Amino acid sequence: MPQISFIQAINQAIAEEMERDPLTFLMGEDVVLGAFGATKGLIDKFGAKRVRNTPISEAGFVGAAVGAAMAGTRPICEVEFASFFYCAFDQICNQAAKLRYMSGGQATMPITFRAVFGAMGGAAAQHSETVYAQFLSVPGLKLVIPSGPSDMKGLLKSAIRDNNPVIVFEHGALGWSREDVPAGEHLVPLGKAAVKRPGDNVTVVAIGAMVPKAMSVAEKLEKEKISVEVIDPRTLIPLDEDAILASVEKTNRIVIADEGHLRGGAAADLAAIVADKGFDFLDAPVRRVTSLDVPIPFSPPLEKAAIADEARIEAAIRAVVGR
Amino acid sequence: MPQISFIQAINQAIAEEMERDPLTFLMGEDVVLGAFGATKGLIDKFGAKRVRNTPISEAGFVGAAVGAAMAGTRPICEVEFASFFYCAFDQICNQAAKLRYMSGGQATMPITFRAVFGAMGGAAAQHSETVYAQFLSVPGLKLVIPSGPSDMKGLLKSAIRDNNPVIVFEHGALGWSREDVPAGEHLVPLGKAAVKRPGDNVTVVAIGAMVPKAMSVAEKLEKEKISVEVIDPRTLIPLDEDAILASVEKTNRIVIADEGHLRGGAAADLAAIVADKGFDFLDAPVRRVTSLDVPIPFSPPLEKAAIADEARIEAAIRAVVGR
Amino acid sequence: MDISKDKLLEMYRTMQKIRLFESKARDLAMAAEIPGFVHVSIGEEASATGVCAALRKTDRITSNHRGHGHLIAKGGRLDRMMAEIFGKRTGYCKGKGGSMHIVDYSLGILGANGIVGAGLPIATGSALGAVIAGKDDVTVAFFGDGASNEGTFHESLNLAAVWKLPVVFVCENNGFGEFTPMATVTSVKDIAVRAKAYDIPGHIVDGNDVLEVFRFTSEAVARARAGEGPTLLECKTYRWEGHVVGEQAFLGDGSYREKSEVEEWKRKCPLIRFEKWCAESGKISSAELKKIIADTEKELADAVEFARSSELPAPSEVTDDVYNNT
Amino acid sequence: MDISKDKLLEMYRTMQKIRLFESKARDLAMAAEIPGFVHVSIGEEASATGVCAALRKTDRITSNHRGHGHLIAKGGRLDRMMAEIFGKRTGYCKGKGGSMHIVDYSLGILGANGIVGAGLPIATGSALGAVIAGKDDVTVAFFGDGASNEGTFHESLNLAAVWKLPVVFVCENNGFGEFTPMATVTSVKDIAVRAKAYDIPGHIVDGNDVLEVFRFTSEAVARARAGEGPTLLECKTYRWEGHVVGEQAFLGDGSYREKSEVEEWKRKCPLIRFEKWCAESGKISSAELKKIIADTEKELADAVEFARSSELPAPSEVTDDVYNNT
Ligand SMILES: Cc1ncc(C[n+]2csc(CCOP(=O)(O)OP(=O)(O)O)c2C)c(N)n1
Ligand SMILES: Cc1ncc(C[n+]2csc(CCOP(=O)(O)OP(=O)(O)O)c2C)c(N)n1
Ligand SMILES: [Mg+2]
Ligand SMILES: [Mg+2]
Repeated sequence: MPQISFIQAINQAIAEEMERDPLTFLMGEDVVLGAFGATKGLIDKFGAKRVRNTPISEAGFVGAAVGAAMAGTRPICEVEFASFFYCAFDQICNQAAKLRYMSGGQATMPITFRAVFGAMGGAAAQHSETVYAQFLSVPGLKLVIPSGPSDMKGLLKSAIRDNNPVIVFEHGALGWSREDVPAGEHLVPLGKAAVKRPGDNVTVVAIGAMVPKAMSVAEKLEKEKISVEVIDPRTLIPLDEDAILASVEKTNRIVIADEGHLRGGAAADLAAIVADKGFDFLDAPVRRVTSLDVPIPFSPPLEKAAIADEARIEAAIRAVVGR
Repeated sequence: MPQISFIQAINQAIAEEMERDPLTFLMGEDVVLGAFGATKGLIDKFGAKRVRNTPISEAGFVGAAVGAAMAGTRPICEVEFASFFYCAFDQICNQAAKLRYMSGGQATMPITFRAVFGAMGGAAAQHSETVYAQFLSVPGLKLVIPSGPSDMKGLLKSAIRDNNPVIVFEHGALGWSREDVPAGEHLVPLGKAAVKRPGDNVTVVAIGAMVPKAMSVAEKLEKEKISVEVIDPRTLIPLDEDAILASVEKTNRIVIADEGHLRGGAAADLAAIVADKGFDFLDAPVRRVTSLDVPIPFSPPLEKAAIADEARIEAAIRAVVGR
Repeated sequence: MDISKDKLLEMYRTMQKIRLFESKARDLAMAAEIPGFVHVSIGEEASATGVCAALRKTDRITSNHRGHGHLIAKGGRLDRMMAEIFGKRTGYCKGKGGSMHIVDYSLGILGANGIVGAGLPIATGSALGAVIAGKDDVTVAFFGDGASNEGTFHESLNLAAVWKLPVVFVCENNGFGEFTPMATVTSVKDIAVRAKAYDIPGHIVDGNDVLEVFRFTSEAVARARAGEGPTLLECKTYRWEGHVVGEQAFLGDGSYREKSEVEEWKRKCPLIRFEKWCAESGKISSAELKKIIADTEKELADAVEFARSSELPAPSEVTDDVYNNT
Repeated sequence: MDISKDKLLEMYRTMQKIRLFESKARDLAMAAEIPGFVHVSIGEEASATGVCAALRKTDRITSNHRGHGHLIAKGGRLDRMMAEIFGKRTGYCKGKGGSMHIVDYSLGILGANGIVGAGLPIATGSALGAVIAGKDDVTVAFFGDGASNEGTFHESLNLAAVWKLPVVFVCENNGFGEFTPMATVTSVKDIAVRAKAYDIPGHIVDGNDVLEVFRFTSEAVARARAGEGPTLLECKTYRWEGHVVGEQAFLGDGSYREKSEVEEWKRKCPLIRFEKWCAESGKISSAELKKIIADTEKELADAVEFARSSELPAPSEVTDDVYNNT
């Protein structure tokens, strides 16, 4: 299997899906040149009709993706940085997410939104955000957060084929990570968690770039005979609750690691589910490892202090297992 | 003490604060006539310079409030329905909330945003939302959700005097509720929960319009000797964690009632806190009573089915107390 | 432009349908027989009618909160519309939408919308979809003077202009956004002027003259279909009724316009104007018009009966249709 | 308009400061000595300089991601700016902002901004604040051609126009938004035309001629200060460098403009142009100009030294300044 990067995986997924369906097309700011490399070269394969640089007008072109979907096409709509979603929140939350339901099922909304998110080194508060928590309470959306190249390709392909608005969040720091990724058809279903590593003493649910961090902590603690099960939910909506609860039933302890904030974050959402449906399995508090509740600062030592990291994951695990 | 309505309480609070400080002013769509009555008559008292109808352009005028605050004034900025915040999310989440921090503390942002929220009978999905969950993970904001006229007045006055961006969410269905409200100076601090009713068997944390619903359930269950403590957090940021945890320490059981959604809602946020810091007190799963995870439907029987109500609060209480 | 007699009759029928449907909806809302917010466009029938008369079935429209007229003009059925307003499961949206959100995709009606300005990007995208799919369908975006101050207006017109998309932007300028006079919140007298900011044609249209609306729209649609890009039409008109049915309950004694202004515009009634034109031009007899009224009254009565006698949705239906599971 | 010699010298000094500061910032970013995204405005110095030369200290500006020039022109100190770019606690924002977010409130600099188009409503509101407070301070919004397609452009200009707010909208049109040529995403050739959509004056300005920029701005500021409302100025200019320092790393062989175009604009260098004008008009000697260069080089060297030798913030400072607790 060829080793490719996270960014190449995105490129492959889009190219394959555009090859597969002539009504699938790509739009966004600077997708022609492909500012981060993810969409590079697609213009040569698919031409200017299907690879479109938009004006800088997020509400306008996100809304246009909604309209294009309603007209029977399948837009892939890139919004460079996830923080820019804020400029198009109405079109996503009030329109894309709701119009199917509000029309009694008449509308179908096969749109894939893509954006880079997360702290990636000095990008500061308006370019480092983890915006998905704010879409969690918007029924009608699906939320996908791949943690590596192989899932990236397989999930993105599934997202593009999905007949609902799906937002794919691509962590900026994972861009150059590489792994084996199947060439051609490779689909990862939305709603199926991955057990990245089995373990008995504690479950760590990790999201996005927290997955590799959790894995390295798990390896380290293995030496001390603390056996950590790492679960990557991969998609937050739909959520593979069963996988998480089954793991907690086995380990009786859980740590949730997410780069979002503590208050109102995705970790809180998962913690609440476990505290309800998994309460009887629990032998310890539901611990969250998140970024601090501050805007993400620019200066490297501050950014490092703000963002959830291995040390904090390790500390949380030790706290819940009591070692 | 005079009995006044929720809406009159808003009017009084704004009038008193504008009286108090000539740099406090009001802007928003149709604030001159006061579409819901809340701002009626203020134009006569304070004139056209300080009571301003804006064009329908939420990002523009919310952003203008941010700029006006940075220029040393104290805007009260109304966005009729909370769902319309989506049109101004960038200006609230990336600007108002962050600019103080990003400027190393140089900016001060004394803005009060106000909006009507919640299901109020057939307003449908784009006018019935409970948007505050999406602001929970935006450090820099304060979130206020009054549950009755007296708190409305006291909290709104505190919000206006606060030197941070505060969003006050006014439940549409509470508009005509009445109670005794002190005339003149009456301040309720942000960050202090109200124990609406003491009890021993179970804690119900209820938000906004869920407070009166929880109270009526508590009264009913009293007859069966189920003693319910009802806590109204009043503000979600800052949050009076201590009040909630102290109550759980006493009752060992908690139900959280919120009109928002289950996934990613404010109830999940509170549940996560309790599942962590209050875990050792708990004798039962942390149960949430929320609206269903669907866009709020128009038709009355569907709306009723979607929204959290007394029956579901009661069922949740019975489940956690086992009676 | 020569307009066929059938077309003329169809236009009159459409205007009558709108007038009668909305008068009924208003009365039912006042009587609290239908819930939620109801916005009627009585007095503005000519713009919806003239615009949609220039469209074919596969063309699409987006509408706004004041959408009944647009939907009826694009072919919406009175019975299913009325049932939707009543919140019945036989309604267009199975009761999930209500007055502000009626949709019929099979007729190219992409929906009324509760968010001011939200329909413009959607219409632009619908036009983009036609281009991607290689079809020559045109999309019309209906919106108000108030909406022309939203950022989505600007972003949509710019996008449509640079991509030369087949879309027609129809601003129904009725002089008010809710209770705020347009002039106090809008930097131009004529919205049509704003076309200059996108280097596209912009026309001021007498929005109470269905024939003029039809002619301007036909031209704009032809332009769009030929790949020459968008047009901005500003139909000057007026709403006779309040912004929302029942507004007096919360406005109390607050008023935002002179009675005389309303009266003046009532004299410019688009239906009477058309009737006069029929009489003067001799194209259509008053008997023919009367028959249309009678037919429409019957159709409306049946629609109300249909709505009243239809079932409310079952509570269990609340979770249907959030996701498309195919 | 007669411009005093002091003013002329000040303008040249400002342009040199910008040129030298940004050249240094670019080099430091390329050498990975400073983190994050750095956008420089080399080649565009005249617009920032000419505009701010027409302002007084209590006037305010909002800026964008390409903000160093605006900040320097409004009086920002090179040392504290450099320290901020280095992420040091002596920086303007104590290291919390970085290159894209420098702010100095005491100088009326309401901040650079990472969100395209976000500064326009803030500037509009700052002008509103002046009106509410009864002060005659003017606010300038700097933004790019790309930003002029954002909805906030439209909403801000409309609001400023209807309320006749003391704000000047300065579009620096450098022909590109990131790697996208303006013409491919913008429906008009001249952004200034868009002023018509708000019934306000709009002027095309030679953005590489600091004196012309100064004159147009002075007029617009006077108008604003007199309560006559906003003006839109479009400064035509060009950026010599990439959109962001280091863009080649991700663009690879992708290129978005001709080398010859860059060369052509380099010949229009605003500093050389001003130097020539000084020589031709005889107003300022080349010795005077050289002294300014030398002074500025010294100031910059000191600034870099200050930044390098300053401390990084302590991790514990991360939670400071989220809320104002007074
Ligand atoms: C984004 C948004 N802001 C505000 C509103 C509240 N609102 C509903 S209709 C309306 C007035 C719209 O005016 P206009 O576009 O002229 O249409 P008209 O009602 O006159 O037909 C307003 C402000 C809304 N629904 N959506
Ligand atoms: C809302 C938003 N969308 C997109 C971006 C990404 N972005 C940063 S700068 C830029 C180009 C801006 O172009 P222009 O306004 O012309 O300014 P210039 O860079 O040419 O000075 C873009 C698209 C952003 N920062 N914010
Ligand atoms: Mg109107
Ligand atoms: Mg540019």
